[in-house]
Amino acid sequence: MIDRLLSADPPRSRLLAVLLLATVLGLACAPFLFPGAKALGVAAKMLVFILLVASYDLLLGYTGIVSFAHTMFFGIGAYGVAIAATRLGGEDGVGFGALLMGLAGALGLSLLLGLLIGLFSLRVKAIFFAMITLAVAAAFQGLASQLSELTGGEDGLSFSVPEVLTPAFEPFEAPVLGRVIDGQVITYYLLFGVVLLVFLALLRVVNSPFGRVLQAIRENDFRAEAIGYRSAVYRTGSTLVSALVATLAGALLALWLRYTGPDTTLSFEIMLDVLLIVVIGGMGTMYGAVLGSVLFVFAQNYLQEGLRWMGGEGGWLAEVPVLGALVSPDRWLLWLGLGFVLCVYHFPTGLVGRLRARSTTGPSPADH
Amino acid sequence: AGEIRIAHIHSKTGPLEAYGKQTALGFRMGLEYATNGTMEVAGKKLVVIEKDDQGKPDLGKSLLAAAYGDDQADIAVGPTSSGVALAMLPVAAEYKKILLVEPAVADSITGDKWNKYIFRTGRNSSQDAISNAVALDKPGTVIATLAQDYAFGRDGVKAFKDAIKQAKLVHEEYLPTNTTDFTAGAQRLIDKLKDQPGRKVIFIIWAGSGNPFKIADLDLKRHGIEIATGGNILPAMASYKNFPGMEGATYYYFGIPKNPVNEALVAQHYKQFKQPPDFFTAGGFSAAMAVVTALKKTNGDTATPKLISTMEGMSFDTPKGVMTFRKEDHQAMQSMYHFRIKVDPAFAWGVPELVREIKASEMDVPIRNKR
Amino acid sequence: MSHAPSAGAAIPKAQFDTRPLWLLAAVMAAGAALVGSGSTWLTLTVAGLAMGLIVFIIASGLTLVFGLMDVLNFGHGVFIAVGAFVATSVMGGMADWTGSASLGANLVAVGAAMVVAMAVAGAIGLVFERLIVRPVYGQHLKQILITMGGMIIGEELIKVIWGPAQIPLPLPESLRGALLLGDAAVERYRLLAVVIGLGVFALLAWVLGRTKLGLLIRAGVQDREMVEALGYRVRHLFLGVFVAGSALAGLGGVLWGLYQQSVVPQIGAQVNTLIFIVIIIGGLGSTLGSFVGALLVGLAANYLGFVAPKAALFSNIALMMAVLLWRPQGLYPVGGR
Amino acid sequence: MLETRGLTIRFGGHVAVDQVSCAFAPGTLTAIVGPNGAGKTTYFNLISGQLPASAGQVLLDDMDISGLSAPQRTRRGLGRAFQLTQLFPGLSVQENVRLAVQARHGGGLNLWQVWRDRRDWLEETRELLAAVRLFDRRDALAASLSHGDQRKLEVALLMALDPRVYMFDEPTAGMSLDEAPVVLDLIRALKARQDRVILLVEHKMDVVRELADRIVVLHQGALVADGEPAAVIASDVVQQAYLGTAPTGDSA
Amino acid sequence: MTALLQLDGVHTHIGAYHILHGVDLAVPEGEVTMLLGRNGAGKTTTLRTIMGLWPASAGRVAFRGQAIGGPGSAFATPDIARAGIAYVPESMGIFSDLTVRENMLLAARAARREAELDRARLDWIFGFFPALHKFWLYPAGKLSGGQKQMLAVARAIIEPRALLLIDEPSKGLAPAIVQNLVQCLAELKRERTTILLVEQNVMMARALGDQVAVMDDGRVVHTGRMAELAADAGLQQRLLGLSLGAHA
Ligand SMILES: Nc1ncnc2c1ncn2[C@@H]1O[C@H](COP(=O)(O)OP(=O)(O)OP(=O)(O)O)[C@@H](O)[C@H]1O
Ligand SMILES: Nc1ncnc2c1ncn2[C@@H]1O[C@H](COP(=O)(O)OP(=O)(O)OP(=O)(O)O)[C@@H](O)[C@H]1O
Ligand SMILES: [Mg+2]
Ligand SMILES: [Mg+2]
Repeated sequence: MIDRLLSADPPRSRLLAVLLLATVLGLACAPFLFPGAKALGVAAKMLVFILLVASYDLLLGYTGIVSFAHTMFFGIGAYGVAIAATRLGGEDGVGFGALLMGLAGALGLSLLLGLLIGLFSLRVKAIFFAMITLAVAAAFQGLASQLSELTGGEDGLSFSVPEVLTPAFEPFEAPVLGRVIDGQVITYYLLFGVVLLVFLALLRVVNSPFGRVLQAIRENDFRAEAIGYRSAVYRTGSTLVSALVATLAGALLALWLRYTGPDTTLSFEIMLDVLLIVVIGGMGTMYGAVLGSVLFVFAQNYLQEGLRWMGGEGGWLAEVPVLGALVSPDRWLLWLGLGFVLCVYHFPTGLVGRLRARSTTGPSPADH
Repeated sequence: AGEIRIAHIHSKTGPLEAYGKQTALGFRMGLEYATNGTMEVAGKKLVVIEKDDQGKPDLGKSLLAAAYGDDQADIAVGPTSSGVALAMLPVAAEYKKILLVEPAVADSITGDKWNKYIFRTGRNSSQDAISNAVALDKPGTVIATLAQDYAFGRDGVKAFKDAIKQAKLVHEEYLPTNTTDFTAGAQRLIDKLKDQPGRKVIFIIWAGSGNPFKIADLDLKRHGIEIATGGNILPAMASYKNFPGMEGATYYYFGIPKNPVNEALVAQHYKQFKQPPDFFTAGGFSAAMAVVTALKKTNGDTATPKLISTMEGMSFDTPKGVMTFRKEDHQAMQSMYHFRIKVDPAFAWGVPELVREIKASEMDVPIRNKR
Repeated sequence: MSHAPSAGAAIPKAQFDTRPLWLLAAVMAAGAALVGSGSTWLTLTVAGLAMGLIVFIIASGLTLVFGLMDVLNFGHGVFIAVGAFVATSVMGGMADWTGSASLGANLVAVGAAMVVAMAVAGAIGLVFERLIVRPVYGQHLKQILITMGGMIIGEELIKVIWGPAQIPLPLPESLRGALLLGDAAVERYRLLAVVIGLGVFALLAWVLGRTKLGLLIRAGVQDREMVEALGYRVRHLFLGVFVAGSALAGLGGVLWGLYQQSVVPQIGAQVNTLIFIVIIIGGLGSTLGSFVGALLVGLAANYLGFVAPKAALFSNIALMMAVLLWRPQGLYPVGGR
Repeated sequence: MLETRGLTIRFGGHVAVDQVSCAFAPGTLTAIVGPNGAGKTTYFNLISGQLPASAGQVLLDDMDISGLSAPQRTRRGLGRAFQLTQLFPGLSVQENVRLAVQARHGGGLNLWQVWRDRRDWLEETRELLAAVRLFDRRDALAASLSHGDQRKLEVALLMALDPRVYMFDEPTAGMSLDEAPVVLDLIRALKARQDRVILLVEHKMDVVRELADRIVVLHQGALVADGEPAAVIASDVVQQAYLGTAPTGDSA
Repeated sequence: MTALLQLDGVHTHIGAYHILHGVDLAVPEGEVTMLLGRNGAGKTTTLRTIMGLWPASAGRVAFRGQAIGGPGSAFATPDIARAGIAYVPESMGIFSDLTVRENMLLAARAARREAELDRARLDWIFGFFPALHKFWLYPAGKLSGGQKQMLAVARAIIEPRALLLIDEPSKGLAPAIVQNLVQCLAELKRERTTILLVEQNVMMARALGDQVAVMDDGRVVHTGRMAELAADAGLQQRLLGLSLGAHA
């Protein structure tokens, strides 16, 4: 049963399985386990990133396409919902209909752009393609800030959501398990449900015959063609699936934040975060997206506090010359950067790869 | 006794780190000054919780929610960037607590995105633009504008244009924000201006990367064209040294306002850091003055409705003299300063000398919110 | 193979591809047609070419590191930033020289800034290569991440040393202002950039074209083991090239900082996309290619900025797309990447 | 069944395959020989669609397939093994072959099935691996095989496609003396089925002599001899240009 | 006769796999030593270990009496090459982005430019492999399989070296060129170049080999004179033939 759900692609490492289970349970109970607005926000961001990163893993880890335009689709989803909510909101607030229409529009646009990008990838190869997507993403970001009438420009869009999803909505009189159930919590569980389902669907896709062909194309597209797979079709297919999922992730983020802007969804920085998570988690594993996202989002949000707690601000460490300047919470990015480097050093196959290598001895060597 | 918790959310890191740092410093100095060093109002301790929005709107938003929700902040101050501020506004309304915006400048913060929990001590773009217009607006002057091609630049030019009464605005040049080579734009401006009669001025509204002042290197003088722009932080005013005599209007320069508060700020700042306070330091200081003044009036009561009614129309001292939150949109009305640049070897920057203080009453700052 | 020429016959010689140069000329002609006025065209063209040369200088280091060595160094901007910041310190300490009205004294100050910047950037490049780049040769993704990590670290360290705020970097006295050629004005500083840019180009073209260095790097990227088996120390080679690339970036940083007249820690990151575009247009690793590409970028920005300023935002990207549609591997393809 | 008409390709000024017209019938094994650079591999590339022809046609069952892409041709029954091994290096030996089996069954576009569920494909894969004596190494990555084993895997990929036209490009190059016969036996078995077109490029003349029903000689891209093995091998052009046995002044 | 190259108990691991289990081999100076064995026996791994491309985890590789491989050896691949060893890898190691000319130029360490190449030696090589002359300016990646193989060999002999390690040079070569190759190697041998040759082509082995070493499962299981092996059909059958087919 569980094997079916996981599409016959189990974690294949006991520790990994335990970690994954803990993550899923932790996220499922986050509103009750970790009180506070910040904690819930972090958990929601983890959810969105799991989806975003998993969709990118399909593209990068499984198909071997390096694209920097992935956040473009993420942004399209977010803006789709945001624009629909600002434009289509009626007298009595924004309805789910408007949001769904926004999402549908965004998915349509992503489909179109995904196709275009896919076509371009036929003309230019690997690194040139990567650079083109980099430029396209930059251009799209520029466009989003130019069309400020529609997108709110640099400032982005704040919008309202259906009443059930607002913090003001409190269906129950008394707190449940010590937590007041409000619209935020409901939104959180909406996110959780969608992310869980779509992630399992992605897992299914990569373990389908289609997904295996993607791997073949990644390994040697010339050979894949020579045994009868049209790599253009598969590449485009993979681009489209991942673009659509990224769009969905964007929509979820917007729904959660009730805001969207260029820095939140379109910036190169986010693209980089995604790339990093894929690599740290373990490329081409899907599960890497889960562990990586949780770890990274956590670090991103609590590193600064960690430094403060360690005494980087006003504490004894701050007094030490030179080191004091380095461990100041204001320099948290320094440590994140260092984390980047060390992770790439120490997890060449990512967390999942590392965990799996621990538990299996691998195929036996030459035994003629 | 009890305490009063104030969250100060600003860019401790990120692209605006330098601005955020100034604001935070100014804010702390302002609290010290306003409470005579006790950090208490009406017997209640002022606790400042600093948070870093990294210049990211989504983060700012969740930090503000956490500040009101998790940290029980009674009032919040910040943030540095307008994008972050706009994302934050609804949170204040959700938590029904005050957000005192400083120094984010976008008009829409007190304009169409405003809600009644929002106050702002910082100047808004319109105030900037209008004061510059007032400074340059003379009969016989011909003006062309050079601005970044996005909302900030376009809004600024629009406010500037609306405020021009006597001078003639002949051209608006908008260049992409990522422009590095200004030759083409300069050439277009020259073509538009060179055959005009009278005093010819290019008014520049530019923030962020790129250096539009380079157009002066194209020898604008041979066409009799001058450059004008608003004030800026001190390091940015280093390039003003190349433009002695340049006119414009600024929000703050430490040498300009003459009042006890400013004197105290400048003296204290020199004492601590051996250098004068800058643009955003004054802003942070003003915000602190506003907070303490309000709290003193309510006698330490932090109930939001009470605070709002106290602060609406409230006047308070700042390094820039007296400011007043106007009732309609909670924007602090304040003086701006018409300056002329003088080169003084003692300073690393072009020194803006006061030509004239433009009083709040002289500026017709439109009310744009939907109240 | 019976018709193969008998041993001793002349060995065939390679031919030079001139079409990209014609493209450059065509762009200038198109510019003339669009702009109309002669003196305006001259101003724009000279400024554009000079701008192109500045861009070429900041991109030249990346031509080596990314183009030839195939290291997707997203951290290249850090070396540019370091160069610029070092210049603020050096030139700040030479106030007498920069403030003097004599061109000679000014050039000494600028020259000193360049030398120190190159040395510092090169030294940092040495550390960067050993600690950050060496483990990831040949692995693009990891290069992106690890160099990006390096970039973040570098930027933060710059903030620790020089502070997060903007630092002014005024031009020395005699490099300010413009020279008038009839009705057209040319900034003096750009002329300096032209001289240096041409110098860098000539040097690179000579080293890479006349020695085996270029070949060795390309071969080392493709099959490092084989190059070592032929008896070359690829490790030293790559280290040397990386250091050279970093030093060139430092040089570029000085020029770029002087051009902007102020320096912020993000200065390197700001030009990252631009220089990547130039390298790609040029064909990844071709000095001549990135030279022509940089000039095209400079010209296109100016012509388009004059004719349709709104479109200028996308001029670089459009240019890159157009070139790649014409030649999918850039103007002067280097090998089959 | 398979025919080429005036098939030509030029690379710049260099004509690599020059007006080659030739028809191949099922049940026969045609050896294609010629000096290095004669255009044998390129001829294969033109037939299987890896390269577009400058002129001429490729016909399969009397239908012109020149306009089709390589994957399309493969799905119509043209199968190809490469001279320079082309594998999926990062996938296991078994997965390499399984992908080819899957390709033959045309299930690649299914996004929802779990691949493990296709036991039938797995069975087929294992049989093939046993046939080329790679069964023991099925879990090793293709990249970690020795050269000779990689050649066997290359052959297995072709066998998995079970095409109507088999094109072998020096299948036994680099195989040891005791392994080569395994592959040759497979080819023999194919021939015995009498319904497959088999094209074989091979430099080992003993192999050619033993297996071929017909020999086609390419020289500088052109077809210069075609016929009975014994006769062709005895011909001047083969003796001189190819085997280099006839005493000539030119060493090539 | 002294051994130019000597392997004593060399073990090699690739990742977690133990491939060579104590290889002992002596390559006498001025002779051609054939390294035979079936697929997967470890021939290529042995050559790569000598070249320093895989590190020997135990044992010692000595060249002219000096340790160039094994634990503690300070020699890296470039040093080994510079000591006078040239290598033709099994996968040919052609720089496909570079032209034939550039490939050759790189192989000639002494020449900085094309003009500095030794024309006489080049012509001598062209005599065996005329295709290289014809395609001098061609990107090497576009050569035919056999032409690439010629280039790989040509690169190793562009300058005189003390020891050649050649991994299956005849694969993909037309019979005429194989004969040229044999002749070429024979001429090198006359100049007292030592050759360690991995080869499946029996004809070549017989024509060139002085000494023979047969590998199986990561060990050298037989060493002797080529002539003995050639004469003894039973030995051939036992060492190389099908009868040894222990495969499942
Ligand atoms: N893509 C290409 N571009 C340019 N020339 C090519 C290309 N492919 C092959 N050639 C040339 O065409 C000729 C024929 O090559 P081909 O590979 O078909 O020879 P072959 O008969 O298979 O030789 P071999 O026996 O060595 O494998 C060679 O001279 C080769 O250099
Ligand atoms: N990169 C690698 N990773 C793991 N195992 C390897 C690797 N390379 C080779 N092997 C294994 O080492 C053994 C010896 O391989 P080697 O290539 O040395 O054989 P060989 O004698 O050269 O065979 P062939 O005649 O087929 O070329 C084989 O079992 C092979 O699978
Ligand atoms: Mg061939
Ligand atoms: Mg081998």
